Amino acid sequence: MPPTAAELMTVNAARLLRDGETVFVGVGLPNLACNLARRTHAPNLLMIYEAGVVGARPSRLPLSIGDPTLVSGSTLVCSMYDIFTLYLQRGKVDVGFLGGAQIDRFGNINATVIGDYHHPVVRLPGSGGSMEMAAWAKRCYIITPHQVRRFPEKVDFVTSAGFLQGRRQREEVGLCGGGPQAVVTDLGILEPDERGELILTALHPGVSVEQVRANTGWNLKIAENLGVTQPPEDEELRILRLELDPQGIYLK
Amino acid sequence: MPPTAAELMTVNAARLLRDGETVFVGVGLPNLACNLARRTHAPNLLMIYEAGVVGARPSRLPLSIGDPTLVSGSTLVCSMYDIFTLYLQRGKVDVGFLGGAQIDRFGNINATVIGDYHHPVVRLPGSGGSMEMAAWAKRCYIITPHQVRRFPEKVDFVTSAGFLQGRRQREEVGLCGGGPQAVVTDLGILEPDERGELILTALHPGVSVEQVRANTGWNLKIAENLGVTQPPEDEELRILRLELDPQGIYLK
Amino acid sequence: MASKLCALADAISRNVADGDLIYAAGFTHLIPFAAGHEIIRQRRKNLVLARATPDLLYDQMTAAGCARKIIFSYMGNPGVGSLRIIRQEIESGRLEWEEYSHFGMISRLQAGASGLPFLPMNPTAATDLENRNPQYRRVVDPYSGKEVVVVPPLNPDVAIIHVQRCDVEGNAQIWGIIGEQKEAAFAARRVILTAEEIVSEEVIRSDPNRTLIPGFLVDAVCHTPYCAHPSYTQGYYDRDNSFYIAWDKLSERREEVHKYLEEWVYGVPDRAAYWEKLGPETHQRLKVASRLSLPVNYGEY
Amino acid sequence: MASKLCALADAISRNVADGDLIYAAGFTHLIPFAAGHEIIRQRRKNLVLARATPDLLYDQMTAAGCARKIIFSYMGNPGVGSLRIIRQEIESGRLEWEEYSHFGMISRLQAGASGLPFLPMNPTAATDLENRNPQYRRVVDPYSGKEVVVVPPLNPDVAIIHVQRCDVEGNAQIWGIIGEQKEAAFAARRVILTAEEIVSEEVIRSDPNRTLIPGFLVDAVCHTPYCAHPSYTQGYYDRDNSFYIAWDKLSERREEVHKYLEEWVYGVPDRAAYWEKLGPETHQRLKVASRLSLPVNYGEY
Repeated sequence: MPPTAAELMTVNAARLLRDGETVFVGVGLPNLACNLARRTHAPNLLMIYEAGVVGARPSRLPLSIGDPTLVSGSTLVCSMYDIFTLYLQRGKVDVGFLGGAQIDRFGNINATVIGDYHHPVVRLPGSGGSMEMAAWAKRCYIITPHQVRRFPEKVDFVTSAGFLQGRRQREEVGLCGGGPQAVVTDLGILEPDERGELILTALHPGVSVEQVRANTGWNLKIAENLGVTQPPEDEELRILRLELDPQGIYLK
Repeated sequence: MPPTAAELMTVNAARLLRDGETVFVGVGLPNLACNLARRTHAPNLLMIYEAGVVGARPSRLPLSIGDPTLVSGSTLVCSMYDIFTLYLQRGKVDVGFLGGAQIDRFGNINATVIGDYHHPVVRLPGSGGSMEMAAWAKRCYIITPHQVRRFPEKVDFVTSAGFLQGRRQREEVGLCGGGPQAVVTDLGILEPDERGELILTALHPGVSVEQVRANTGWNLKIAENLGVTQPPEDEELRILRLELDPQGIYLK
Repeated sequence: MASKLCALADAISRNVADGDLIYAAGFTHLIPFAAGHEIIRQRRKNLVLARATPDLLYDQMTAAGCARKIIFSYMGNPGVGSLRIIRQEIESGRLEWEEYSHFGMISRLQAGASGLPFLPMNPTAATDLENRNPQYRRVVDPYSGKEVVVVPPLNPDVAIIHVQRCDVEGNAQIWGIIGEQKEAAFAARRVILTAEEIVSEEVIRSDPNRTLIPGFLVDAVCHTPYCAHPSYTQGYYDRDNSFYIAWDKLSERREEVHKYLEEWVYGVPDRAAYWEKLGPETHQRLKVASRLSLPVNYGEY
Repeated sequence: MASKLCALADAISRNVADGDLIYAAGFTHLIPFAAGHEIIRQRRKNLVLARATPDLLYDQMTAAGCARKIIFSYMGNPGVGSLRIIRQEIESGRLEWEEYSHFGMISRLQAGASGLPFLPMNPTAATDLENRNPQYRRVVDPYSGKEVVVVPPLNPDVAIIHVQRCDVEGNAQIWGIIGEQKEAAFAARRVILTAEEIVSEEVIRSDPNRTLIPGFLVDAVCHTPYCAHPSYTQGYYDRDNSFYIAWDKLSERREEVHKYLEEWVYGVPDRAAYWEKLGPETHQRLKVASRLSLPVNYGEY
């Protein structure tokens, strides 16, 4: 069975993680990507949840970011204030995963509102911990399906900062985090160029540049050395399908 | 056996505590006074130690403020940052006990230095938690032997604030604590008047006004309704001598 | 030790008034649903409902007409989607709101708990929220000359905290996700505790480092088993994820929501009746096998 | 899990350099005397020794000539009197010092641990110390227009933390007085752990709420039973109060102090030899009967 769009994104996200890193994990695909990395090339990946759990070893798929399975058998549980001060603001988190309704040309994310803030057309959940994760995790990754409404030229509201209007603007604020390093979609991978603009750096096998451009809301630049991602290996798919999400809750 | 000076001070200090209060306790006589109050009129006195222990029930006399007997069987242990923020600065402490090398006319205390700060004649231990206790405990009490060198007109260094140069000056800072309410000595009790100046309000039985004035470094005022303290009761002395300090470490 | 044990209905009627600012604490874990339902039954109005994650409880209280305003940092049905009621009320302009990031929200509570006029946070470069919420301010760091972002204290009129175990005075122990329960208790003017178990003072004193809330802060102690359902209590029962998913569907239509409130809130006198009504299948589904902590030695001194 | 186990002598030689700012943590409890003695044996110089309560350990390190400067908030022999060596060195102008109240000192560590450029404290009206230590500054509260007192972060080069138990990676559990250990570990650039017991990962994971320091912060894990003597380890051995009293007498004369260092620091290779040398009577005197915490249930999920 060929990989689903979700499997493709999860496998490619997992490959971005390095052994021994600390990762601020969200539920859904980021959680699956981290667990896949732990079972393949990064056995010492340390998973941190904004709920205050460090070194989680979930024995089932958590629906929420505060599931009890994250706690039982974990290494450490602390308060939210501790997580945001001692871990995130102190610069102890290597990787953060972000999501949102809109991601723009410079990797800024909107998870707050479509339309005017004070007179919302669609009111979204808001920042949660993503404002700080985007600022202070050393590297951030975004996993999202590639649709034109999700990739506008400019987001309606900057819930969490990418490179603002360009890399220099982010640098002026002096954040300890390096900003978004990659957006993994079901069509390929976008990465920031030297100006901080997201450009297409890799396609998944069988996907065309035109497909990606048609699903992106700005005039997407293509990297000179545009690559093609390695297809998911059988072992990666086996772990995802049989061990991590046997009921296909997130991956179907 | 008549009461010793230390017993006299301890009994009179204990009587200033009310049932159900939270008390920030130091070692030595304040610890004895609190435990005496708990065994007499204030069984629900809650003892808090700056080391982070709440509801201590020491089963032996602690030498230091961080003795393990304070922890075993206590109600709650927390960090020092929590004790100083959540308990003291938040205004949750009713009574604090203070000590120091010098106490002046307006109840300011010096526990830092005799002589110039940068070229000390005698270097004392410093503030510890007393700067904040004096500011934020609702009421403060001082227990100290009555000697002229301990009661100068003006302290060399204000480690913790009494009424500064007068009550109004303290009020201008807007502290949540009411300042020193009494100084219990081996000769009697001093209390602040409406200007915040410490005046003699009670003598221990058998002590003369002249004795007190001779041992005070400023022109001590005498309260109009100068009282005489109730002598220690047999039961109070029995508890102190047989239960709390049977070896007479602090009371002899 | 003075007992503060009382019925939850009495605790709410004595401590929660119309117009109060309420903080029903818990990050996914230990959300005091029973207390929120009691507030609905007692028909409190014009409440300001503050919580990092409003969760279904504030959706229900908003649907029941208790809320004037909501203060939050993530307004979602965790892992499922949006909170439809609160979202509609905000989109239609019928509900005031005040919004932070999680860190901003938690810093407000920590400042409130600490008696501080503000707490600083490093800038995040994302200024849109800061520019729309005048409670955010900036202060110049006197050491570097750079700016930090600050928030003022949040001091709820009432904090409602669900705990695994406490004694009758309210000395409370919590384990598992401890979110912001301690901070909410210290920040609030009044504290209502609900507890899965009321234990003897000796149980608490056997492990003082486990105690997060000292009894002297607490106004009422209510023995309320299963208080947190459909949220959970670590070690006592599981999170009812299927209810969270069902609410997403149910809350699409207001009639359904009101039917739910009629049947499960107004239609039951208290949490015991609610739990009974859930039935043995649900009880069975949410049961949890035991996994005990290893002891530590405090020593006899 | 990567093991960081090593001998204390190796941990010190790799992680402590001349001139470093050291925070050997602990409020009366868990003071890492063995690590301080090892620093003396390795003849480190020009150290800045920071600690809320310097205790006898920094008195000894100062006597041995390790210290250039001391940062503190209470410089006493707790319950006994003054620290004679440090006091003399300060009075004679031979030792630099920087001084805070406890709250100021702890706020510096908390700011350092939080990555913040400062933390605020409410004014106390006692301004003499503030006026003499330029690290204290003032900031205007933007909500009230009133001033708060602020302190900058303290970020030690090395934190040395003694714990009851940890695993080989350094995930550490502490109970009893927890002072400022967690804050020191997060504030520091490098962390050395000494532990009474090295336990399996499963012991730690049986009670994650008990864990204060995550292993990924830790550079070295040293199995060092009785590390804290004459301080104590809750549940493991008692505080040696008679040593604290004896030090007060002994430290009146420098020759006696140097004799002590010769015999008990330079004259022993490590803590095991030191403990052995203390002899069975002292061992017996400091023994503690068991008093175990009652377990809590995390549940199998």
